[in-house]
Amino acid sequence: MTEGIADDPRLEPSALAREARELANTWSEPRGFVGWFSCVDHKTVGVRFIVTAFGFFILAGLLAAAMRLQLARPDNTLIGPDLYNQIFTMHGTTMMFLFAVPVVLGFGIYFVPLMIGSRAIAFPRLLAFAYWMFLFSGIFLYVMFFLNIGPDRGWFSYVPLAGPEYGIGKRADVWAQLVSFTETSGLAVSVCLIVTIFKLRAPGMSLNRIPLFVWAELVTAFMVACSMPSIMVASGTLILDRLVGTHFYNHAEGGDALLWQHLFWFFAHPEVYIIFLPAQGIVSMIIATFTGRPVFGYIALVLSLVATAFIGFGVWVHHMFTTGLPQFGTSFFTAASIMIVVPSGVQIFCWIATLWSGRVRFATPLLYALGFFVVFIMGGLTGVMLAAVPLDAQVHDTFFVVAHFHYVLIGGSLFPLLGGIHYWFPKMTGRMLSERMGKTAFWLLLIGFNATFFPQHILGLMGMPRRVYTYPVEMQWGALNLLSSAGALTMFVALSIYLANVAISLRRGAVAADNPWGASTLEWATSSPPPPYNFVPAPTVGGRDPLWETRADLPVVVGLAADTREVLVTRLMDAEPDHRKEFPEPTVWPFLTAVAVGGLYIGSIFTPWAVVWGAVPCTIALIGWAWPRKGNRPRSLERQIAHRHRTAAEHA
Amino acid sequence: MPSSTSRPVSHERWRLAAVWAGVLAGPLAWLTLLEVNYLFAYVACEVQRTWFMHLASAVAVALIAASGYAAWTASHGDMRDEETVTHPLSDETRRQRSRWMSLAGVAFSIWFIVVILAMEVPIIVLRECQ
Amino acid sequence: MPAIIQSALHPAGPQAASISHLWWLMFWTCSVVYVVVIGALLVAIRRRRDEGGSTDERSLTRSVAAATGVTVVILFGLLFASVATGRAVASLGSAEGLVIDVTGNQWWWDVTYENPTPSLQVKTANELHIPVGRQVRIQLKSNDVIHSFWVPNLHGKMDLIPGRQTAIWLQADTPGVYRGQCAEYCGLQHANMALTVIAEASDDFERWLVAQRQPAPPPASPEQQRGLEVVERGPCAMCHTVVGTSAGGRTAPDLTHIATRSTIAAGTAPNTRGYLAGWITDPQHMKPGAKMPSTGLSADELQAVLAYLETLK
Amino acid sequence: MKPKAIDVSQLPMNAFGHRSIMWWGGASLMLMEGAMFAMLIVSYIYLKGRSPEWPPGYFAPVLFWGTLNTIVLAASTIPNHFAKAAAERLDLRSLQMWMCVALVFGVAFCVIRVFEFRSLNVWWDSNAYGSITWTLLGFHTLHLVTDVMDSTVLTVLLFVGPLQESHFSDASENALYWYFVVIAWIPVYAFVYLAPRLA
Repeated sequence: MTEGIADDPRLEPSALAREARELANTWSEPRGFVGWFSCVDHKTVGVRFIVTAFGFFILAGLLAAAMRLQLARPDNTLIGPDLYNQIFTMHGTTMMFLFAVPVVLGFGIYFVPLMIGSRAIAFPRLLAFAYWMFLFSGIFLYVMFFLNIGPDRGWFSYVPLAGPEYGIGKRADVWAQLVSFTETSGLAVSVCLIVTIFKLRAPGMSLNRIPLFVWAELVTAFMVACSMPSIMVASGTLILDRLVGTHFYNHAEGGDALLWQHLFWFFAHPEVYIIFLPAQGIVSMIIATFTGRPVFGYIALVLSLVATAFIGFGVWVHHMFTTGLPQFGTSFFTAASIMIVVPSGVQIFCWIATLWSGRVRFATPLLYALGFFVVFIMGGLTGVMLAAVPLDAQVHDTFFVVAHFHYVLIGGSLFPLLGGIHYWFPKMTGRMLSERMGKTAFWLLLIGFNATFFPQHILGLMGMPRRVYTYPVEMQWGALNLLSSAGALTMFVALSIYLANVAISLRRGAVAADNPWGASTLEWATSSPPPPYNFVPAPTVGGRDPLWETRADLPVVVGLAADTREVLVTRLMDAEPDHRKEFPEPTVWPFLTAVAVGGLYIGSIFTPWAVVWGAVPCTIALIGWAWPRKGNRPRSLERQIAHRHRTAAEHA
Repeated sequence: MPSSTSRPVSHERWRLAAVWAGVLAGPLAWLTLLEVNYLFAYVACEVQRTWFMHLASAVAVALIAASGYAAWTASHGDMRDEETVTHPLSDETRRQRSRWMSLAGVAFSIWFIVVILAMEVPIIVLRECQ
Repeated sequence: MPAIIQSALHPAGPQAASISHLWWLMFWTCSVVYVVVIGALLVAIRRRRDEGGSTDERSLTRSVAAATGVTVVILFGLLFASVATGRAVASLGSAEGLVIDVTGNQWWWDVTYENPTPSLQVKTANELHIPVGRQVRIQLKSNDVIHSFWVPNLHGKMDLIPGRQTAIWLQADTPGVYRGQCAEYCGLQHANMALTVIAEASDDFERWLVAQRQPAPPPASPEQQRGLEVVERGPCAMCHTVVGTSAGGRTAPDLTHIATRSTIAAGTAPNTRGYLAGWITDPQHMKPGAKMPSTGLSADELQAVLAYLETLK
Repeated sequence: MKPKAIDVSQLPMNAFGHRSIMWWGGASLMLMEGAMFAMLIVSYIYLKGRSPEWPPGYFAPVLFWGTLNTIVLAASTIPNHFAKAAAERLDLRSLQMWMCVALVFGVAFCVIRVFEFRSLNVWWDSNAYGSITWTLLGFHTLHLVTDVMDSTVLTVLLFVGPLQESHFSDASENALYWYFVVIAWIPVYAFVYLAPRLA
């Protein structure tokens, strides 16, 4: 690697324009019907993840509306217990597995490569496979639901209720295989993100200069990698119990119902942070941009993310405080669950300090960030209460908990995500969202949200348990439930306005500049929407906020081939250029592999032999995926090896 | 490309190990201690003693403190999160990253010691078999 | 309809009282924290930048560090309060305590008052009588799936887990009727799995216990006699027990003293003749999914059974 | 002033070890698979702790086949080592040969695995002990079979396919993954074969 002089001929405007044309040709996605299934561009796949996830969000939201209708008054008979149980299970399962995780990963897929100045995401074919698995999982779940075999054992599927003896029919199997689907997808995405962030950063982006959103996605990807194996084991053993008669959860044969709870919550509590941390990253980006200053306390914010992730793996037992485990042992989890508040507190203090010392601009994205404070802090404080063993014994599995985690998840994740869409919509589509509609939707959502969920705290303390399809009039829970349902209606209106804003602005929104908000990170250094190759020339960075810093003497990267999909690979710690890697072309094989694996998963609900027969198409598809295509490689192996030996000799 | 190996390679390796130890020792020691304490809780009920739980905490704290100290010395006590615009491939980029990681290691060590102290509260307050 | 008390905020026993003290401590602490933080946020976004809006990073660092320190101190305080409350709540328990076995079933509670002499044991369902001021040990088991025993006015909840035995100590300080409800999702009729706890003076409790030990009184009228025959020969006896008769089924609530209970079908409806008739005729209408099948009794069989059941005091 | 250029056109097109993205992909995969093995082993310990006797009601598995397989697996690291070294030297001939030798070991291991299942002395649906034993062994077998298939495809590719330099790093990563399968076997062996004898 050599560093050139300022007037390198490759940096002449005409040369750059030529390179851009050639790159566009190399990196563009195939068109047509087959092309649609072959796409491997992280931006296209990222948008697909986000849009599909919001599709499921709408479905799950409608289910929530149905529940609020049923609970609006006592002794209601609108929805019977069988359907109601399916609805609340579908709502939770969809929101957790088909909305929250895919959408936060989707934002990472789209923006991480842009923010770190890379041409592409690592393992783009694996990413495409992950998307198809995710899409098939959702279609599978909702087809089953409309066939009246939607899961009805709760998103937690406790045994023995979901076991072979009490979970008759195929409903619990549908849930377990849905989990296998989505976890396969999540694990694949996490590999892509981890490797991208470790190895594809622009030169100069050492660990201490990674944008906070990227840090959040990195920490999240690691949490996915460490927690999802647990639910894979759980759902796998549940399927085995149901399908081939193993006894993991059958106490009569030495199994144990609490083993399920341990395995499930070892995944499901970190899952909450998987949903929450990327949203924290979004808040950091928005606050920096709309105060016009670097976020205060970068290191504290990074450490908070990492600390939350680690402590998040040491709190799962707080979901099991009422199972009769000895209090002496469970109290350590109380300590951890209370201490995990500190990193979140540090983040909030740092953001307030940023707002304090910056020049605040009240655009819609910032409003969502402020709404995040108002809502999420309340959820965090009720979380402290739930960490206390005795208090949890009272409010566990009541509407108090429902209120708590909606404050945490909607406040901590949905508000930042909606703000993030307002923030990045111009980058993704080239058009601005309407501020007026955006602000209207925000205020309605904030009011509707609090009207829906605040009364549920009180309901929980008044003794209303979760997951009940009705309640007697004498309990006097009617008024607060009615208020809650009215709030849900308001939220429905708010989200409809939000969606209308997106639909209208997509066609008629003001055209966006490259950096309409004056932000500091690299995704704003390219055009809106970005070209398929992301950057030309590829950038380097000299600090944390590259677009706010003097860039005159910062070099750029030249020498990446434009006629093949070359990507610069850098080193882990300080992102020094290391080697170039040729990235794969678009291909339909990931789609076919997802079809084969999906067929195996679905078939195995009905017969264990599906694993054997289904392995054949899976193998064929994987071979097709891995087999190199002849003729499209410009360099022969001999030339590459000769080149290698030559450079080795030069070094010596 | 400016190169930077004024110090011997082995020293650089030691520095790298020290900063990573500072960052990772806290969380890993704490997670281990959590599991150990959870198991010890059953033992404590059987023998009606808790001293070994305090001992385990003390060992974890000592381990974390040592790693934090290593991270501190790795950058000669110069721990700043000071950001100046540098050339991407310069020594200064690397130095800033190294200082930053030392600071992270020290801060993390202190923080996880606090978490371990929080876990002492139930050991002190609760009776062995509750 | 009279209001029913089922609330964690109206403690009627020492444990619920300790927990509600903890709740109010946490409530006020968290409220203050919330107001302070949101206040700081509002000031941060509204303050005028031009007058003294110096952005001294050092003072910001000090403020953030101080806020973090205060947070840690508050959290240690709450942690201590939580663990201390836990210790207080768990320190109930004595050898003289009354022992009651409660077994969870889809979707009703099987209740047994333990006694070393088997004939002095009392079986009932969905209703607990306990003496005021005396410690009670509730031993919890499940016959099918996980349930959770929760009477918020007295204590927090405790799960009933198949293959495991859990227990909870209770004590009621004020006489009264406290409703409880299953708090772990247990299938179709999770919503209708309530139980009633009647805390009464010691004498009343003893009287009740003695009465419950009696077998069912013999039928006094021909209609009641016919009712007993239907119960014994019809479908009822396959699942229900009436002590003193040949009805000895074990998979459904014991009916020996059904007329003394205030509700039927685990709190689904009040125990009145009309509801009872509806329940016996078509249980799936009142409680869809319940394990009780439609009995297919004729109208006069039904009247006879009702007449008999009303005598089971 | 125009920016200076960092010219990367002379950088190599491939790298081995932790410099390569394939290595990190493999490492992430091993982290996840390792976590799954860990979860199964934790489940084993948990179920063992719930049972008054272990193995409950059945004889411990016969040691012979499992121990034989351990020896085969240990021996397989030798061709694996040479295959990895050959790949990193870009020595195609040597790589082809050692991949074939390693494959023979892999296939032998799979065949002996059948006898292992037959000598467990318990069925998966006998009780929870049988379930976890079969699942643990089955999960390791799954890794074994997929890695053998993966190696087969790669070996065939090395002989007939349009070859690229990146296939050498694929071979290197493949060898690394085989090490993972070998290392994962040690705790699996300990729990399947030794744990029932210790109790």
